[in-house]
Amino acid sequence: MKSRPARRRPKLGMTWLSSCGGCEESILDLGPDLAGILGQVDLVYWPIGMDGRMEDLCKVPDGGLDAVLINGSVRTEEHVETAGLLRQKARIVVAHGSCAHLGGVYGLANLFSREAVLERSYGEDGPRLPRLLDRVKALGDVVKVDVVIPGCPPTPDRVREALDSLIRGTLARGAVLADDRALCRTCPRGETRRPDTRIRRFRRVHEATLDPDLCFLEQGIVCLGPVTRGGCEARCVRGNLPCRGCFGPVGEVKDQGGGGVGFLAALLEGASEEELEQALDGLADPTGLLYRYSLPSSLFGGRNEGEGP
Amino acid sequence: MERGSGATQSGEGPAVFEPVIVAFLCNWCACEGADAAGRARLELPANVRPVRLLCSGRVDPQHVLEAFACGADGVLILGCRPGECRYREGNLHAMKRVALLRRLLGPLGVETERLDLEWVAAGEGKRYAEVVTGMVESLRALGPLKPQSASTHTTAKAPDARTKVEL
Amino acid sequence: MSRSIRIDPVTRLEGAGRIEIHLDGSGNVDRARFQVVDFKGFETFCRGRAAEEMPTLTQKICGVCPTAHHLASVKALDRVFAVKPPPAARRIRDLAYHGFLLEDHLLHFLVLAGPDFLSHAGERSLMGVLKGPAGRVARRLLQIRERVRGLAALTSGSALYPVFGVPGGVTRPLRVEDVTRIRTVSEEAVSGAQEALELFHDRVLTHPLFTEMLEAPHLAHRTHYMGLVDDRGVLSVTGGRVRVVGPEGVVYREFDPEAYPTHLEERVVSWSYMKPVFLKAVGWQGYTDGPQSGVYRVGPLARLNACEALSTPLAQAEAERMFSRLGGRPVHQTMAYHWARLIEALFAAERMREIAEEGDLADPCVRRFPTRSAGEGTGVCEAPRGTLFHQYRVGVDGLLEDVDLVVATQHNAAAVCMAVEAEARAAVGSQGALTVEGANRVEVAFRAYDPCLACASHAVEGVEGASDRMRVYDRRGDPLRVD
Amino acid sequence: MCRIGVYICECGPNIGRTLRLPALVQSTGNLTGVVRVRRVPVLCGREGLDFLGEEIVAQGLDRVVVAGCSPREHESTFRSVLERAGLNPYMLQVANIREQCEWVVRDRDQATGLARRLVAGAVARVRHHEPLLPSEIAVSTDVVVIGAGTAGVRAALTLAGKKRVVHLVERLPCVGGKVPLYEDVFPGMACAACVMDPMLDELLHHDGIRVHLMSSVEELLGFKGNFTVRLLQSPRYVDPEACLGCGACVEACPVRVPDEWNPGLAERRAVAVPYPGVLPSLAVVDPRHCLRWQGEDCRACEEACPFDAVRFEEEARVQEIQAGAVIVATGFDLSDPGRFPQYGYGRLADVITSFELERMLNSSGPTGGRVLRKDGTVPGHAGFVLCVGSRDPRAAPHCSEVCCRYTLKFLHRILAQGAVDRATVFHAGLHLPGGASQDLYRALEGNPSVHFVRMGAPNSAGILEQNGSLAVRFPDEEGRVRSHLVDMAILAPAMEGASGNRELARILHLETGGTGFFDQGITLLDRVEAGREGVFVAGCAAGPTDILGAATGGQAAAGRVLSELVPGETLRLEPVTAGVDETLCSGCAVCEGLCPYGAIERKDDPPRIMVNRVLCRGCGTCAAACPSGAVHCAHFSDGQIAAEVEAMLGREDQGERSKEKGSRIAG
Repeated sequence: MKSRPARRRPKLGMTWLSSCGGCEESILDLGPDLAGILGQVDLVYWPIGMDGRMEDLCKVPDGGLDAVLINGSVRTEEHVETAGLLRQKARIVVAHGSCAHLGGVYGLANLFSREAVLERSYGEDGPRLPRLLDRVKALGDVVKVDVVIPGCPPTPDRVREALDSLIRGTLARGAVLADDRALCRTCPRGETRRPDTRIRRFRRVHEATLDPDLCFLEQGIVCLGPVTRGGCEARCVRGNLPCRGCFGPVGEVKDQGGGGVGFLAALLEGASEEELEQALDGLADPTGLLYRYSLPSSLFGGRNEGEGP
Repeated sequence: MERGSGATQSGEGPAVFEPVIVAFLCNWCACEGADAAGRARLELPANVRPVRLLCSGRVDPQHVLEAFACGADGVLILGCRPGECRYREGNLHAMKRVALLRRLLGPLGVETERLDLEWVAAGEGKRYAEVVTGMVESLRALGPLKPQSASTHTTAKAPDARTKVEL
Repeated sequence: MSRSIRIDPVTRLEGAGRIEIHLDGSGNVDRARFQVVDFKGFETFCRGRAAEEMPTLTQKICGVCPTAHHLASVKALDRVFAVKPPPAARRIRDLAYHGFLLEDHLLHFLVLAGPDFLSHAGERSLMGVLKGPAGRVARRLLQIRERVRGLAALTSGSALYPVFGVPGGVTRPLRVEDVTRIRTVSEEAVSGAQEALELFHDRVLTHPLFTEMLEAPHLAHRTHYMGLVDDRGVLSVTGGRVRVVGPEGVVYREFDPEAYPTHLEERVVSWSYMKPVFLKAVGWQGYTDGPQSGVYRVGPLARLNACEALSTPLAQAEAERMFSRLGGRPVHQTMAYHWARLIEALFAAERMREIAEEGDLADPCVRRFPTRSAGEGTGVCEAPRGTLFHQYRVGVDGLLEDVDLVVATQHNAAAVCMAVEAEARAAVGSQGALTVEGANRVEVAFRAYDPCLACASHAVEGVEGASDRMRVYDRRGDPLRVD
Repeated sequence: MCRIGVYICECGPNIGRTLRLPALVQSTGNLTGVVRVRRVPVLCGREGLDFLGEEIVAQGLDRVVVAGCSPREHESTFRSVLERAGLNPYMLQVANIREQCEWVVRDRDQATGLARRLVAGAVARVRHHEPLLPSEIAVSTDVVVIGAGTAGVRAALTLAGKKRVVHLVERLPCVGGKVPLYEDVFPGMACAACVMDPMLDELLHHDGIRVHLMSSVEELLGFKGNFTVRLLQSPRYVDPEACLGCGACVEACPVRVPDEWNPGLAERRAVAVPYPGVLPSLAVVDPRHCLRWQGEDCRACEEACPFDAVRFEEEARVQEIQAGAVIVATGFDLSDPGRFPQYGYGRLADVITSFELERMLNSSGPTGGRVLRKDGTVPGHAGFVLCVGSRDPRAAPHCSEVCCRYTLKFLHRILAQGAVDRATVFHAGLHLPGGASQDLYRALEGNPSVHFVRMGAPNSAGILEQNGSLAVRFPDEEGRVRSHLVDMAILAPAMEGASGNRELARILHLETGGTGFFDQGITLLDRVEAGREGVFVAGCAAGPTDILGAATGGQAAAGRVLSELVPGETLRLEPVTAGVDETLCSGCAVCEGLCPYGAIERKDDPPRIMVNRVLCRGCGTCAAACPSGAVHCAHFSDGQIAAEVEAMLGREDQGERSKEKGSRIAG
C-alpha cells in the first residue's frame, strides 16, 4: 500500500457475517462526514447501504478490492465461504468489531453444545439454509486478517481512522486500530485506583450504589478495564457502568479470561479457601463475564477439537 | 503415554486411561520435594510433566489454560506451605488464582478435580509422591478432558422431540 | 423442472437475509420465502449469565435498535427484582427512548428505504440520495439525526451502545446543563421530523413506483395489528398494555405484556432461522390474511392502526391526514408503513420536547434498589419495528434460568413473506426471470417493514428448553403430534 | 535459527538402567533446532565438563540442553562451562531425567516416553532463552547507624574515621545512651562522664557524622549498597542553634510530670533539659504534657527564653537517606520487675531497680549522690536481689551478663561513701568474667559489711513488708525457705531488647528473638550478622553485653561495612528479575499491590509502573497478575513457559507460536 498513487480512489467492500448491525452503525455514525469519506472511495459492496448481490462480488477479480471491512462472527458454513471469497478479492482484510476480531458476544453460545436436534430441524431437508458450524469462530479463525478495528461496536473515530488511512494509502497490515495499552491508562477514574485495595466480596452492579468518580474495582465491582485494550473512549465507564471487555485483551495477553483471573485474583481478600470462596460468591458467572466478547478466540474455550474440516 | 489423552495397555488387563498432568513446581520446595522423591527411589507415575518455576506465584492463569488447550487432562500447582513461601506470599496468590480459575473453567467443562494446588515442602518427597499419584488416580477415574462440555444450564431435550418442521 | 431464483443478499436492511423464489415447471412463482440465514442463540446462551448484565448483553442482538433491547431488558429486570424506578429515572429512560425511536426512523428513511424513492438516477444508496433532489433536506436530516444521537451520550451513555439501564433506574442523573441542551435539540428534532414529512409528501407520495405499490391490491393485507397503548388507548411506546385490533379495526384482544405467551405462538420453519409468530387464539391458517388468519402485523402502521390516537398534536394531525387519504383506520396498504414511520418520528420528537419540560429532569434520585434477589419478569416496549418482549426467570443466585425473547420481525415474518411472495409474482410474471429492477421491487416490498434480521436471529431454535408454546408444523401448517 | 546441543548424562551407572537411552537420543535428534545429541558417561566430572566446553565451540552451538540430574545439583556448574566457552550462561536448560524420571518410573517404556517429553520441553524452552547479563550497580558507602549508645557511637566514629558518611539515628533527644546516666562504671570504677563525654563530643563535632536526634526509621527500602532509609524526625520545638540549655524555660514551665530519666525519684517539666550534663545540652518540649497541646495558650517557656529559641510551630520532618548499609545498635531496656508481683516492685516503697540506684548514686542526679529511702531516711541495710527475671525459662532465659558486676560496683560505691551500713547480695551464682571483675570481688571478700547469700534458683526470691522493713524470702539450695530483713531492696531486672525493636524488625525485615534482641542472625563466628544483607547488629541490640562488648560490637559492625562496601567498587545484581514493557503498561497498578519487596512503583503522567531491579527477586507474581502482559520475567517468560508446556504435551512444533505478538492478526 505504501507506494500507491495518492489520487486513485481505493476500492472498498464492507459486509457482515453473523452480526447485529452495530458495526454498520459505527460507519453510519460518521454522520455528516460519511458522505465526504465515501466520496473518496470506490464502494463496491455494502449490503446495508447499497444494492449489489453476491454474484456481483464474484465478478470482482482476485485482489481487486483494496480493502474489505468484515464485521460479525463466523457462525455458518456460508460465513466461511463468504469470508474466503472476500479474502480472495481483497488485498487487506479488516476485522471490523469484536465479533470478527474475537468471536464476540455470540461466542457465548460456545458454552453450549450444538445438539443434533438443530441439525435435524434445519438440516438437509430444508431449502438450502446454511449449515451451522459446531461453534462460533472469529474471522481470524477462518481467513488471514490484516487489520483489526476492535470494539462492540467500534467507535466511529476508529472507523474513520481505518477509512482515512485506506484513502491515504497508509493502512498497514498488522495494525490494531485502538490503543496499545489497557483502558485504565485513559480511564477518567484511573487515578482513583489504589494498588493495595483488597475485595472481601465482589458486589454486583444492581446491588451497589455506583460512585460515578471512583474506580469500579475500588467499589468492589468487577471492571475489565485492566485487561481490555483502550480506545473506546471509556464509553461504559462514562455511562457509569464497568468495562465489559469489548476491545479485547492487550498486546501479548492471549486470553482475556486468563488475564482477568490474574488481576481479579490479585484483588481478592482472604487467606483461606473458605474466605476466597466467599469473596468469589459475589462474582456472578465469571466465565460469561470474562469471556463476554472473546470466548471463541480464547485459549481453551476456543479450541476446536472434534470439529470437521 | 506419548501423546496427551490416550490409553495404554497396562500389563494384560484392559486399556487404562492415562491422564497427562502438567505440574508447575516451585523451585524452592516442590522441586526439591520431587528430587527428594527421586533420591528415595519412590515409585511415581509417568503421567506428570514437571515445569520448574521460581515460585508458585509465577503461574499465570494463562499457563494453566494453555496446558489444558494443549491437551493436558490435569494441571497441578505445587508451592511452599502457607507461611513458608520464599517470596512471602507467592503461594497465597497462587491459591487465589486457582480458586477463581476453577470457577472460570467449570462452565467450559473442566471439572474441579482437574486443577489442583497443593503444598509440598523441600523434604517432603513422600508427600510429593502421594499428591501426584493421587491426582493421576482421580483423573484416571474421571476420564479424558472433553473439548467442550454442555453447560450445566442446558437441560438437553431428546433430539427426536421435533422431527419435522414446516418445509 | 422446478427451479428457484435467489436474491442474495437482500440489501438495505438490517442483517443477513435472502429471498428464495421457487418457480414451478412452467416458470411461474410457486412460492417465495424470505430467509433469515443467520443464527445467534441468545435465548440459550443467556442462561447462566448474570441477570444485571442482560441490558448490555441482549442489546447485542441488534446494533440498530440496541436501545429497544436495553429498555425491554431493564424493564424486565425491574419486575424480576421488584423495584420501581424513581420518576427522574423513568423520564430519562423515556427521553432516551423517544430520541432513539426518532433517529432510527430517520435512518430507515435516509439510508435503507429512502434510496428507492429519493435517489439520484440509478444510484440507490445514501450517496444517491445526497446527490439527488432531496440532498439538501437529507443532509439536514442527517445532521439532526447526529444531534439526536449525540443526546444519547447524555441520557444513555452512547447511542451506539446504551449503558444507562440498571434495575430500579438508571446509572446516573442528568445535569442541569444537559437539560438545556436536550430542550434545544428537541426543538430541532420536531422541525426535522416535519421536514422529513414534507419531503415525504413532495417526493415519495408523488413517486410513481411508490404510488403504484401503495395502491397495488396484492400489497394490501387485511391482517390483525398489534401495538402498545396506555389506559386511554393512546399509543405508548415504552410500556402499557398490548392491544390487538382485527382487520376491521375492532379491538380483538387487550392483555398485559407478561401474558404474551398465552396469546402469541412461535412457529419453527425449516427454511429460516427465524421463528414467525401468530395469534394463538385465531390459529395458523398459512400465509394468508383476513379475520380467520392468525397473521398480524406490528410496527409503525400497526401501532397507528391499533391505538385510538397519538398524544401529541402535530403527529395526531398527520395521522388523521394519512387515515383520511388512505381510506380510514385501519390502513392495510403495506407501503403506508413509510408514512406511519415518519408520523411516529414526529410523535417521538414531540414527546422528547414534552419530556424535556416534565418534572425535574436533573433530579439526582435515579436509582432504587432491588427488593428481592430473584423472580420472573417481562419487559416490553415498542421497538421501531414492532413490539418487543423480553421475559426472564432469574434464580436465587441472580443468574438467568430462562430467557424468552419475541422481537418485531418475528411478528411481521408471515406478513413479510406474503408481501415478498405477492411482489415476486408480480415481478417475475410469466417470464420466469427476474430483472434487477424486479428484484429491487421485491425488496421494496419487504423494506416497508424495515425488518431487522439481526433481531430475528436471536434464538437457537429447538436446541433445548423448547417451551410448550412452540409447536412443530407440517407442510400444510398443521401442528405435528410428537410421539 | 538455533543450534542446540543436547547432552545426555549417564551419570555413571545412574541413568540408563530404566531409560532406553538410544531411543531417547534418536527422538531428541528430530527436535527443532537440535544439531547435536551426545551421550556422556559423567558430564559433571572434569572430563565431561571439558568435553562440553569443546563441543560448544567445535559445533558452534548457541544453546545447550543437559539431560541428567536435578538442576539444583549442577546447573551452575554447566553455566560456568557455557560462559567459559563464550556462551551466555543462561542459554542452558537442564532436563531432570534422573530424580524425576529414571529413579522414579519403573516401566522402561513409560520412563523413556517421559524422558522424551522432558527433553522436548527443555529443547523447546531453550529455543526461547535469551542471553542475560548480571548488571553491576554503583553502591552507596554511606551508613545509617540506628542508636546513639555506646555501640552506635563507637561504630559511627570507626566508620567516620575511614571517611564514611554516617547517619546516626537516635530516637531520644540526646546521645550517649544509658552510660552517661551512671556515676561510675565497672570494672575499673572509672568515672562514666569522663569516659563518655570526650567520645560524644567528638561525635557531635565530627564532619562525617550526621546525628539525627528524636528520629526513627520509618521505612527501609532497597538492598545492600542501595538502601533508601526514610526517617521521621519529631519536632523538638526548640531551635538547637539558639538554645544553650540554660534552663530558663524549665523554670518557667508550670507543668510537672514524672521524670523518665529519674524514674520514681523526681519530676520534670513539660519543657526540660533531659538530665544534667546531657549532650547535646538542649531543651526539649514534651507535647504530651505541654499545655499548648492541651488546648491552653501557655507561652511561659517562650517568654522566659532569653534566646528566643522556642519554636512551637515546628513540625515532624520526613527525610530520605541513601545508604549502603545499616547498623542496628538500639541497645537494651531493663524489663519491668512489676511483671513478677512477688518482688513487690511498685507496691513496696523501698523496692527499687538497679537503674534507680544508679541515678541516686549519680552526684548530679536527683538525690545528689545520696542513697535515700522513700521517707528520706538513709537505709541501714541494703539488699541486692539478682536474677530478677533472668535465667528463668518462663521469663528471660538468658543471663543478663552485667548484673553481678554492676552490683559489685554498687557495693564499692555505697560502702566507700558510707551510704549504707550493711549490704547483702542475694544471688544464684555469681557471673564475674575477666580479671578486673575478680579483683573487684576479692576486694569485697573480707568486708564484714557485705554478705553474699546464695539462692536455690534464679528469679526465685520474694519480698514482703515486715515491721517497717523488707523481708527478702527465697528457697536456698536445699529448698528451705529463708528470709532476710533489709531496709531497701535493689532489684537487678533482666535485660531485654529495646522497646522499639519489634516494630523496627518489621520495618527492617529482620527477626527478633523471644526477648526482643536481634540475635537471629548471630553465628558462632559472627556476632554482627542481622539476617539480611547489608544490615548489621551491634552491642546490646544483639543480646546482653557489657560496655566493652557494646563498644567492640560497634567497631566490629563498622569493620564489616568497611570491608564490604568500598568506594569505587560495584555490586553485582542477578539478572533474573522482572521488567516492564512500558509500551504495554496501562499503570493499573495491580502488580504494585502484590510485590512483597516494594520493588514496583507507580509513576504518574503518564501512568505506568517501574520495577526496581535492585529490590526485585524475580519471583514473578507480578508477571502472573499483569492483565496487560506488560510485566516480563527474565528467564521465566510467558513464551518460555508456554513453549515448555506445549512441547511437554507433544506440541513442540507450535512452540514458535507463543513468540508471536498479536497472534490474532496477520497470523
